[in-house]
Amino acid sequence: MDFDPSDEQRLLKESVDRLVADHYGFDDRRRYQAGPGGFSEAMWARYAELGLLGLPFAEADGGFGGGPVETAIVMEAFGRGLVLEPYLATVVLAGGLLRHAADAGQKAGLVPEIAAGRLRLAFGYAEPQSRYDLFDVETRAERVEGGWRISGRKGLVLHGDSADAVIVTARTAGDRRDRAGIGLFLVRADAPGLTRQGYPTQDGLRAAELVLDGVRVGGEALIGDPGGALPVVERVADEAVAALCAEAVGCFDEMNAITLDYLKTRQQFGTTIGSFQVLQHRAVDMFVELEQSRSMALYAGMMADDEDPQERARAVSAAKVQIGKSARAIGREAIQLHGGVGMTMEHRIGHYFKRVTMLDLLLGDVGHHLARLAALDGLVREQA
Amino acid sequence: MDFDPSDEQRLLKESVDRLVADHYGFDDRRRYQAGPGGFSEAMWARYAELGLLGLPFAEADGGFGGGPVETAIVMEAFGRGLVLEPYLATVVLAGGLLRHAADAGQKAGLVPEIAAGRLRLAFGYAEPQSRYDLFDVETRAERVEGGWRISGRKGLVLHGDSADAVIVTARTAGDRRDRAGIGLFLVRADAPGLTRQGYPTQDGLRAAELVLDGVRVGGEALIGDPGGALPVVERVADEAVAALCAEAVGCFDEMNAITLDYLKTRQQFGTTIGSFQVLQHRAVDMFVELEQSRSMALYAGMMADDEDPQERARAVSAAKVQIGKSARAIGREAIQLHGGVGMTMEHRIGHYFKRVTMLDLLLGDVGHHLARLAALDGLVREQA
Amino acid sequence: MDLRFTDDELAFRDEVRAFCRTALPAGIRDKLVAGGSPSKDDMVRWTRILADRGWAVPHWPVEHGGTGWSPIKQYIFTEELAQTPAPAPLAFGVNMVGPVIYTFGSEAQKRRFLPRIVRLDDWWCQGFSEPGAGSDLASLRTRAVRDGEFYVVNGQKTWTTLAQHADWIFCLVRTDPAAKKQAGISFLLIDMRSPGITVRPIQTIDGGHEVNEVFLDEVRVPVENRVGEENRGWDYAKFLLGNERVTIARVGVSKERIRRIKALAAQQSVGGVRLLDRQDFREKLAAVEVELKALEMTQLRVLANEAKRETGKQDPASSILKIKGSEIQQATSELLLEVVGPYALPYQPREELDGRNEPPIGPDWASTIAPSYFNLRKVSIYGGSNEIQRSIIAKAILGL
Amino acid sequence: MDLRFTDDELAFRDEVRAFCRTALPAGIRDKLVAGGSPSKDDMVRWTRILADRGWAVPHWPVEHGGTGWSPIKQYIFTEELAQTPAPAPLAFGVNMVGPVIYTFGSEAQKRRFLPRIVRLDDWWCQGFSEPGAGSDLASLRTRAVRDGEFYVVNGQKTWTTLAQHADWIFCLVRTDPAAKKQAGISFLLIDMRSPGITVRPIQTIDGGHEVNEVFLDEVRVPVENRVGEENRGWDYAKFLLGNERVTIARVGVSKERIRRIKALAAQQSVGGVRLLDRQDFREKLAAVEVELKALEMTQLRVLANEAKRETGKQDPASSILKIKGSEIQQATSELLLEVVGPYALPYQPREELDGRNEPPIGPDWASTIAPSYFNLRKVSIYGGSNEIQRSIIAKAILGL
Repeated sequence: MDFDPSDEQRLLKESVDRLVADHYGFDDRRRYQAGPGGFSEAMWARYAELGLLGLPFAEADGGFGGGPVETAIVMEAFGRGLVLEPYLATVVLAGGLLRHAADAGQKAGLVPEIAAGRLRLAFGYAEPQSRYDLFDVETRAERVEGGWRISGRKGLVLHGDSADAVIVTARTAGDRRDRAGIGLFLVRADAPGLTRQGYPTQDGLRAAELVLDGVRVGGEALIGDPGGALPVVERVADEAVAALCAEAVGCFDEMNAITLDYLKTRQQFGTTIGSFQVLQHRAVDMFVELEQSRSMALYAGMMADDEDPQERARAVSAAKVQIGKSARAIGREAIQLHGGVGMTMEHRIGHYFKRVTMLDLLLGDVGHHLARLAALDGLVREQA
Repeated sequence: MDFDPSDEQRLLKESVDRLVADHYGFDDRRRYQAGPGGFSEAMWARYAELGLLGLPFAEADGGFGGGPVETAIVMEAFGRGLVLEPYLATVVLAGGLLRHAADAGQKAGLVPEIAAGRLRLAFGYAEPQSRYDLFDVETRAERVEGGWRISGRKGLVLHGDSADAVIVTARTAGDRRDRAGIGLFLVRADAPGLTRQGYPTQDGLRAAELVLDGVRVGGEALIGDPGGALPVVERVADEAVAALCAEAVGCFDEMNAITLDYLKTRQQFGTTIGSFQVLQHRAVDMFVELEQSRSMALYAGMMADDEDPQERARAVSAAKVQIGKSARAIGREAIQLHGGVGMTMEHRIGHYFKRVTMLDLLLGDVGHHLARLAALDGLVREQA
Repeated sequence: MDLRFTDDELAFRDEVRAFCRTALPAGIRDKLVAGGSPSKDDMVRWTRILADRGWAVPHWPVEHGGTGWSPIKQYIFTEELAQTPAPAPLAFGVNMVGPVIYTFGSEAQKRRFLPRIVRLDDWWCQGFSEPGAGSDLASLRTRAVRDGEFYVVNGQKTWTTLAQHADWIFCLVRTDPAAKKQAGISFLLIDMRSPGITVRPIQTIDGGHEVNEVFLDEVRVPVENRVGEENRGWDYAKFLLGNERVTIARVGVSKERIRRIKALAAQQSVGGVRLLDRQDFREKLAAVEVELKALEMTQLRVLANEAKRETGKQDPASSILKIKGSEIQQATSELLLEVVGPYALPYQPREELDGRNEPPIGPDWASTIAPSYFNLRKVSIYGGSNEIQRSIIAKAILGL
Repeated sequence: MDLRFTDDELAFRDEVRAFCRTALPAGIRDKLVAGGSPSKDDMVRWTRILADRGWAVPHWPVEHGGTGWSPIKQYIFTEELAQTPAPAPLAFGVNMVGPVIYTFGSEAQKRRFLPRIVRLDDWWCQGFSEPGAGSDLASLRTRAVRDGEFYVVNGQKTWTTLAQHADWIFCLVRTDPAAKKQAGISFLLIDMRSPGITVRPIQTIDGGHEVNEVFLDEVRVPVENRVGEENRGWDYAKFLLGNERVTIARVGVSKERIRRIKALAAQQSVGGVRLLDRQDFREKLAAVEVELKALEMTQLRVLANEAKRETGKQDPASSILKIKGSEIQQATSELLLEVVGPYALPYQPREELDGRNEPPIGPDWASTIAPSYFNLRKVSIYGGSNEIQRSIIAKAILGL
């Protein structure tokens, strides 16, 4: 057991942290947000230069061979800066599908494009009725001459409005809530029959609703097993949850720093409010939540590439539970300790509050993951 | 709506409060506890003199016609003094069964004896396997020549070891968890075939396990409908829960007073510990719990004699949930604020802590009553 | 002691309920059911409907338009409004400055202002908080300097709710800079059309525009618009803040929200089961209902004792209403977030939705859930934060 | 960064696990499984089994009997003991006074005391707290006055755990009454058989006898039994209290208790359903497991960084271990209370049960549940209350 980052990891961390510190101030972010797609093309190009966009892909495929630890380093820094770019959508989600399910030809065609910043992807895993159940898929893909025809709706597709292509789950067999019969298909943004309705999300990012009305794709659009994609989808979702946990830790860290700064400077009753014991202990409770979350994000990162899907699921769900609860607790205290000013768009803290509240709702909230963990008999089991 | 006590109620409260204040000091209680039966015969006689033992019975039956409000006044005072005598067992539980189910002859024979302090009863409603389910009855009563023969086990019979007679639930028909087929039978303490194993409880009171091995009772031992007693049992249990809620409020009130006194006198770091803001706010949280519990005890008292069993159950279960949660919260803070001294038998606070912890386990804990309330669709429903 | 509503009280409740259901314009009700806020026009329209019925200012003295209802009936009225749901009367006039004027104001002030509050002819807002004076309100720095028959006011107020609609603002201003904190403050009524007043909107994290900054630059206020004595304004402010107990707990609002949670949870399927049928969700909800019932009973205890207390002396239990009331409101908003699930994510401001033809993203009730969760953070901050409330209880009631 | 146990660490864990299972006498294990405490004889017996294996004082320097294990291995060892469950080594000797002696003691003290701690030949207890010096430990008043080659000690200690078994007590005493609080304190080792020492049991609310008052009346202590310098005792005490981080979180104990909860909940039927199968219970339990896993990872982070820090400097995260560790222990005891249900009610002290022939009241595992719940209130009080811990973090880490 070794908690020390390697030299490469340290270097990665330093460069991402510096990038965010230098280019993701409050006003920068507001500017990026107003741009097309709701993020910064320039930053995206910088990520490509730094090698972040190819980070988790195998070197043989044109990537840098990073693992969950490297992804977590990036995501934590991005959390600290409330980064807007579609890194999760392109690299972690869609990239994860490619890593685990695409064939060599697909990887050769797509990974270098992603790594170079020329291709942005999204992943349509949810549908209007599915809530957090990844297997709840009504969208259907029928085999037709030369490929597939896909019809259905995909909801809450993160950065689905700006993506060059979207990978969607679609049912090739079985009924709506069957675990078998689900395939993955790459749909180009300009495919006839695809309608995208983009919108901002509560936390200032973007998502889209997709309607696929008899969209035709070629045989090469199928990624992996046409009826057996669910294990890959679940694996990628778990990896993404681990990444979100790291992002949340970055947010929490910054929220604590901002709040501590406020406590040390805001004057009321002739003294800084941080001199009041009750507020001091609240700040301690926030700190405890941060450190417990940091521990669980590390744990999720360590287990996210575990080959045993149940062990992986337990660890990742446990981490998401911790993160979701800490998001409530830290968010509540951070706003409360700021008072009214924390409720305004003019202060940074509220933006973090909104982001961490929404992080809880991505890929399963506390209730969902607690139920999943409980169904797997929890973390403490009989000793061998 | 009128929260003012009547003159009679005020008088009752004054006299019970005074009795407890004068005769239930810490050392008095310890002395009573060491006596036979684990309580004070002298106090029992005083309760009789004051009219407390006949309080809830109809005047026609030899009582004083009090209702849930009067019972609550007594129980709150008893809570304040951590009173040991079998008032709940004799007057509220067994007395309640007599009030609601006994025939005129039975009442005429028993109520005046109870009121005079010459007869103490207990109620065996639980069995080793039944947890909090009042309908879970394995004990069987068979009709025999001249009466009934009863066999089975009764557990956790409050003050069952010192009672002159015990009313037990026994099954005259049906299977273990059927709601129908349950009757009530009065069994004298000296009945052949009855074995009682008495023991102290965690909170310093007494209870007993009973074994009934072919106990024969006459036809007059049957109280009410031989197969339809469950509604009466549930009603009496609800009345008893309301009474326990009032007792808990008495305990909480005293716990808050004791803790406040400690905060104002205990010196550390050159000042009274009550000057620390964190401890002040903890004391406020205790106060809030107390007042919310007081409100719910009033509500339970108001609803305990409601004729609609569902409305009654909702209110009583809601109150027990509040009381149980407040018991945890107030108990935790009271001990914590006292520090080590709160953990000792030499200080009053620990005895209250144990009593309120056990109150949660009597007639259904928080989990049980929350589930019962949830099954009844909660308190807020569609408006008429 | 009889804790049930009397037959008279029950009949009154039914009368109010029936009135609200028929008299409230459907459009306003629908907006509130969907979690939206009433517009200025909605408020004016509804207030005048109530005024025509004689119910616009129930708790005021009868001579000024009040009803003479018992505190319990006033409570029933307020709760029925909330559960309809109908807009509550605009607090700044009806609950805040109105009582200050009829208690401490001059006869001229009463004649001039009170009737216009009753019919919402004047929209009032509150000028208490300042950027440097939040929890520590008495440290406020807005100055009023006497100049003949005028005060000249300079300073800045903040968190001024709905100032964008306001005709008048009641302000705490410092008239004696030499006096100790609370001692040099006066209570002024200021016409919002006065030269020198600028209102700047504050956008809040729910995307709404509810609060504002109000800048006062050499604003001339006639001395006749000072309420009561000079430098006694802190007393009037304390009186005003102490009057909140009838409504601060928001029991009716929370009841209405719990009904909404139940209705929506019955439509949501989670893991193949109706959310409302999941044991864990049912129990979580029931636990909040228990807290709310306890709060309601505490509120009723406070009100029942109201008549018996000296004016200005608070029932100890009343201090609980703010703390528990805000906690329960926030808890219900968390439950709603759990009910809506992932479709809380899209940001769709009400105004945009109302103005377009496309259907909303996700269920049509989903768009207000997250903003409402964000917005309700305020209830444990405003009106004296819950920390301030706890310190008040510790000192005033527990003697710590 | 590789957060998994290495193969070497896994092999070590298996070795410890196998050893504990075979070497621990079954009677001791059974007692602990049932929620009981080891007797003095049990402790001595088990300590000597460990000592024979060379594992009695793993974290000590090798020259004094330590193992040279990495902090991670020490952690694994401690956790495996807890999960067996086997008694933890007696902390007062092994974790408290032992390290003080080998770090600050004289050579003679090392030779005399350390080997006897390893084999539990001497049972040590701790004389820090006093009736007037709890959270404010530095206000202690027990005095030691120099009289030639002796100190004459007068005063009273309290909360002295297992003093009834003790051969020696290590005490903080005031040697310079004129100095400021912390500055005039010395650290003395006192033979419990010294004339003038009286031990008075304190009965705790769980019915047990774990703690005591210790009265010191003109007790003569040789100056050679002072550790380190006169008036420097506070430094040694701080060192001692800072050493607790390996075990304070009690992760293994809580894991064992969670396994027990699951085993017992599988036997209990609630409302006709196995308690372990009820969704609400499962989720409540899973929530505690999440907190425990987070604590374990936090603990491992602290330990992994241990080697890199200067001696005496704490990792910020270590301050969390006490707070969360105690909260989780208390949470598991609440869950056990929920599992046992009404049969927590009978009061059946272990000693009485052991001595009689009749079966216990209720399930045979039920009798320790409520006492354990009562007893565990102590973990948020002792060793610096959780309030003190929070104030330390606020000051030392957050700079407030």
